[in-house]
Amino acid sequence: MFNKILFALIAAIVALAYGLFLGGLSRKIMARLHGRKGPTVFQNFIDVWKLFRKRTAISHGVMFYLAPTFRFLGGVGTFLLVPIVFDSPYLSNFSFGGDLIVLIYFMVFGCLGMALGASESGHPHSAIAVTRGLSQMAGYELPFLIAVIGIAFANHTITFQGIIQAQQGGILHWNLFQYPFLSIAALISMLGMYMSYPFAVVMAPQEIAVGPPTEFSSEFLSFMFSGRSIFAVAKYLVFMNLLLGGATNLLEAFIKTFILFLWPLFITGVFPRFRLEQSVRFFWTYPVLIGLIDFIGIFITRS
Amino acid sequence: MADNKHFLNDKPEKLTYARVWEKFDNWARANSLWVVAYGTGCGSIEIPPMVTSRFDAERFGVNMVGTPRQADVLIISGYLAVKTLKRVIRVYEQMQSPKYVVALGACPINGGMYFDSYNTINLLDKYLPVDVWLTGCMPRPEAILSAFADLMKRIKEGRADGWKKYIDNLGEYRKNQEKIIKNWKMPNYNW
Amino acid sequence: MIDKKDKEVKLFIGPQHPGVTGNMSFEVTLEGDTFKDVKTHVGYLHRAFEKLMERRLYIQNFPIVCRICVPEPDTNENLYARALEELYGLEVPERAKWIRTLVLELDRLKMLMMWIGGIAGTMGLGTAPQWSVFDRDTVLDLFEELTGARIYHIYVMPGGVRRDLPEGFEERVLKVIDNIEKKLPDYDDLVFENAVFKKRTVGLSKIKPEWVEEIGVSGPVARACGFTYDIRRDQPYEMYDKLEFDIITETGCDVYSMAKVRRREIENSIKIIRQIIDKMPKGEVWNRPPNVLYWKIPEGETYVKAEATRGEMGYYVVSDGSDKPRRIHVRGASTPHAYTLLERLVPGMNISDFSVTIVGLQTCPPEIER
Amino acid sequence: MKELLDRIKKSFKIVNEEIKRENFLIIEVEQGDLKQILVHLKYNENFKHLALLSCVDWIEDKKFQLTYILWNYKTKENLIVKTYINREKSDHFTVMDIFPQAEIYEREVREMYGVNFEGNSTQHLDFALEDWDDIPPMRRDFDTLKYSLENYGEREEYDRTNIRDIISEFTDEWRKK
Repeated sequence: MFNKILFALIAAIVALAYGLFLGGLSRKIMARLHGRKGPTVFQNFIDVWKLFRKRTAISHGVMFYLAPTFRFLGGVGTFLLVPIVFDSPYLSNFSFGGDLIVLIYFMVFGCLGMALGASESGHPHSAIAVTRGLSQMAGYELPFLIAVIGIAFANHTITFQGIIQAQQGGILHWNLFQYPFLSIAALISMLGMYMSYPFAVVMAPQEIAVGPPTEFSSEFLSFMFSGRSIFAVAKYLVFMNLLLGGATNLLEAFIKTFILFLWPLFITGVFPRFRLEQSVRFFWTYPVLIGLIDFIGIFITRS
Repeated sequence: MADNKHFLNDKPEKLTYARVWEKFDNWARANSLWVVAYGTGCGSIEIPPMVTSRFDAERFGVNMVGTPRQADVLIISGYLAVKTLKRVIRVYEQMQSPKYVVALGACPINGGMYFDSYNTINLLDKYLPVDVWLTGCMPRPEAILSAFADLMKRIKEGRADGWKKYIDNLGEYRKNQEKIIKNWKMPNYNW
Repeated sequence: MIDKKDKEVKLFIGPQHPGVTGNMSFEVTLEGDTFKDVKTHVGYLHRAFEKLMERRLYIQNFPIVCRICVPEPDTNENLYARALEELYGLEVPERAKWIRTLVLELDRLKMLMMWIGGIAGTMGLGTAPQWSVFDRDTVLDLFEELTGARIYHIYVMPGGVRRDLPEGFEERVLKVIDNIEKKLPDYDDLVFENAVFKKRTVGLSKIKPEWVEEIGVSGPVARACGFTYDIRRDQPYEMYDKLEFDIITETGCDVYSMAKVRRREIENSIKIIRQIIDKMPKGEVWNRPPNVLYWKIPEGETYVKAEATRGEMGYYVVSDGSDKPRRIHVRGASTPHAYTLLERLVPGMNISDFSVTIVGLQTCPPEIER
Repeated sequence: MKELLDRIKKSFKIVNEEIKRENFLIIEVEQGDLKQILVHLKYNENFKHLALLSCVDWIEDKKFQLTYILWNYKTKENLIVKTYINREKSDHFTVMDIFPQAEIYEREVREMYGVNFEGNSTQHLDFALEDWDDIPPMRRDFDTLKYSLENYGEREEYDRTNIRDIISEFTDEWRKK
C-alpha cells in the first residue's frame, strides 16, 4: 500500500511536468500555425515558477483562498482515480469498484471550487465568467455522460479496470471502433472540456477580461495553472481508458495521451469563439443525437 | 568573501543560498514577462506588430495578459493625459510586485511635442517609477524588443527595483499625483 | 456595485480592457449579461491638439495632424495640406496629386488589413491578426522606403509632396499588393466565410437604414446599409475623378455586412493602386510655398473632407491672416458612431457582442477627442 | 449653388455670403434666424447631414463664431451656416431636435469654450476633460504653456527657449546662404 501511495505521488508529479510540457508544446504548435517561432516548450514551467515567487497583496476572504486549492485538488484527485497502466501493481493508482461514478463527480469538483472563489473575488467579469463556465459545463457534461453511461452499460461494468479489460485484445476491440457514435459524442464534449475554440467562452479576453481568474494573481494563479495541467493529463487518461483501450505499459500511455492531446489542437486554431448560448445549444443537439444512436442500439441489443 | 561588496546587506553565511535563490527567481522573472494589455497612447500602435508574427515577442516569454493582477510589465506607450494617468496609477497599484514600467517615446521623458499641452503630463517619473526609458516616436518594434532585452538584463542583475522605490517613497509619489489629479477618489491598495 | 432592488450591474468596460479599440471606456448597465444602456467616455487621449495648433506655425502643425488618427495618419496630412492650399491658392503639380492618391490608398489598405485582425481578434480567432498584421507590415515597409518612417510619415506638404518616388518604387508596390491579393482567399476561408464567424456576426447589431441620414453615419458603416455615400465619388478630391472604382454597398445593415464591405474595399483599393501606377505621369512633385517659417495665409475659412477608412474625415480651418491658424477643427469620422449610433445599438445586446460591435463600427478614440 | 442662395435669400435675411467652390457655400445669418434656417435647410433643401458644429473665438471683437457645416446627400453640396454670438454671456440654443448628433458637438463646444446651449440636457457631462477647474481651455485668453509649466513642471537643468526663436535664428543663417 505504501508503495502504491509513493508511486501515485511520483506519478502525480510526473503528470504535472507532462501537463506543463504539453501546454508549452501547444503554445509552440499554435505559434507555428501563426507563422511565428513561438516560446520554448518549457515556457509554462518558467511562468508557473515566476507566478509562484511573486508577491501577493490581495485577499477577498476564505473562499478566495480555497478556489485554487479546490482546482488543484480536483486535478490531483481526478488523476489519482484513473489507472495509468492497466493492471500494473503500482501505476493503476487508486481505481476501485465504481470509480467511474466517483470520477464523474470529481471532474466537476475543481470547476465548482473555481466558481466559488471567483464569485468571492467580487469582480463583475468573474461573476459573468462563472455563470458562463457552469452553463458550459452543463453543456458538455450531457454528451459526456451519455458516452460514459453507454460504455459502462455496454461493458456491464462501472470500473475502469472492467472497461479496459473489455477492450483488450486487438485494436478493433477499442470502444472507439466498437461504439463509434458514442466515441464521437465523447470526443466532441472533450473539445468543450479543454475549452478549445469555438467553445472557449469562459476565458474570453476580449469580452470578460480573462474570465474567472481575473482577480487571481501570483501563487493563486500558479496553483491554478498546475492544477489545470494535472487535470488535463487526468482527462487525457480518462479518454484513453474509455475509448483507446487503456495502456499496458508506460510508453503506450504516453503515446495515446499525446494523440488525444493533438485532437483539440486541430480545431482550436481556425475558429472564432461561439456565444455562450450557441455553444451550449451545439452541445445539446449534435453530440447528444449522435451519441444516442449507439446508446439506443446498446439498450436494444443488451437488454 | 571577495565579491562581498555586491551584497551589502546580506550576511555572509546566508550569502550563497540567498544568491542562488535570487538569481534563479530573477532568471524566471526575466524570461516570462507578462505585459498588461493597456495601450495608453500612440505607441500602442506598434504593440500589435511586436506581438504578432513578424517581430515575435512571445519567443522571449513576453506575453499579453488582460488583467493587471497577473501582469509584470506596464508599458506607458507615449504621452499620458491626466485622465489616463489616474487609470494608469490604478492599474500600476493593482499589479503585484515585482513589477516594471517601460516608458516609450520622448513624451514621458519631458513632454516631447506636447510640452505645452494643458492635458498631458511632462515628467512621468514624478508619478511612477520607470525602469526603462525608450526614446523615439514611434519606437519601432525592434526598439521595443531591445527595451525588453534591456529590462531582462536589469532584472537578471537585480537592478530593476522601481517597485521597491515606489513602496519606499509612496508618500512623495502620492503628493505629486494628488497635485494634478483633482478629487482623488481611489482605494488604498494594501502593500 | 450591485443594486439589490433590480439586479443591475454598473460596469466600466475599458479603458484597460483587451476588447476595447484604443484607449476609451464604456460605462454600461448590465442585467445578467445583456446591456441596458451605454455611456461612452473619451478623453483618455486628449492632447489639446486644436489648442496647440493655434500656437504653432502652419508648417509646424504637420507633425501634429498626422497624430490625430494614429492608425491612419496620411488622410489627416492630406486634408490639412489641401485646406492650406485652398486658402492660400497654391497650385499642386499633377504628379504630386497622383502620388498623394497612391499614398492615401496604401494607407487605407494597411488600415483595412489591421481591421481584419481586429474583427477576428475580438472573437478570439487569434490566427487572422497574426497574418494580417504581417501583411500590413509589408505595406509599412513601402512607407518606410518612401518617407523614412513606419507610422508617422510627414510626407504630404502644402503644394505637393516632399520628394519624388524612389527608383523602382512602383514595381515594389505592385509586388506587395500582388502578395496581399494572393493571400485574400486565405482570409476568406479563415474569417469571412468561416461558419462560426457568420453565426456570430450575421444579424448582429442591426442598423435601421433611416438612422444613417439622421445621425450622420458615414463610411463603410453607412455603405453596409445600402447607402451609397462615398466622398471619393461625391466630392472627388485628389485624382479620384480620373480613376475607375466602384462604390461598395451591402444591404445587411449588420456587422457581417460591414465586414464584407471592408473586405471588398481591399480589392477596390488594390484596383485603384494598379490604375494609379499605370496612369501616373512624370513631372514636378512639389510647388514650394514661400519660406514656410514666415508663411502668412490670407483671411478665410474652409472645410475640406476626405473618405477615411472609417468615414467622412473633415478639417475646418479658419485663418485670420497671421502666420498661425486661428482655428482648426477636426471632424472625427467615428464620432457619431461611438456616441449616438452605439447608444441606439446597444440595448438588449449580449456582452459577448459588444467588442465585436465597436470594432465593426471602427471607433477610433484619438480622432474623436484629439 | 447660386439658385440655392437665391432660394434661401427669398425667405431669410443673409448677412453675407461667399461661394468658395462650385458646390460649397458659406452664409452668415443672425443668431435669431439660425434655427429657422436650419429647419428650412434640413426639411426643404434636405441638407440632412450635420457634419460638424464648430466654434471660433474672435477675442478681439468679443464674439464667438458658431459654424454649422451641412451636407446634402442628393445634390452633393456643402453648406456652412455661421453666426456670431456674444462672448461674455454666451447663450445659444441647441439643435439636437433637428440634428441628433449635434449633442456631442455641443457638449464639446460647451466644454472647450463655455458656450451654453439651451435645451441640451447632457451638455454638462465631461467630454474630454475631467475635473477641469480653469477657464475653458480653448478660449484664446487661456495660456496653455503657463498652465502646463505650473501643473506638470519641467526638468531642472533644462531651459526651454521659445521654439519660434530657435527656428528663427536657424532660418536667419539659412537665409544668409
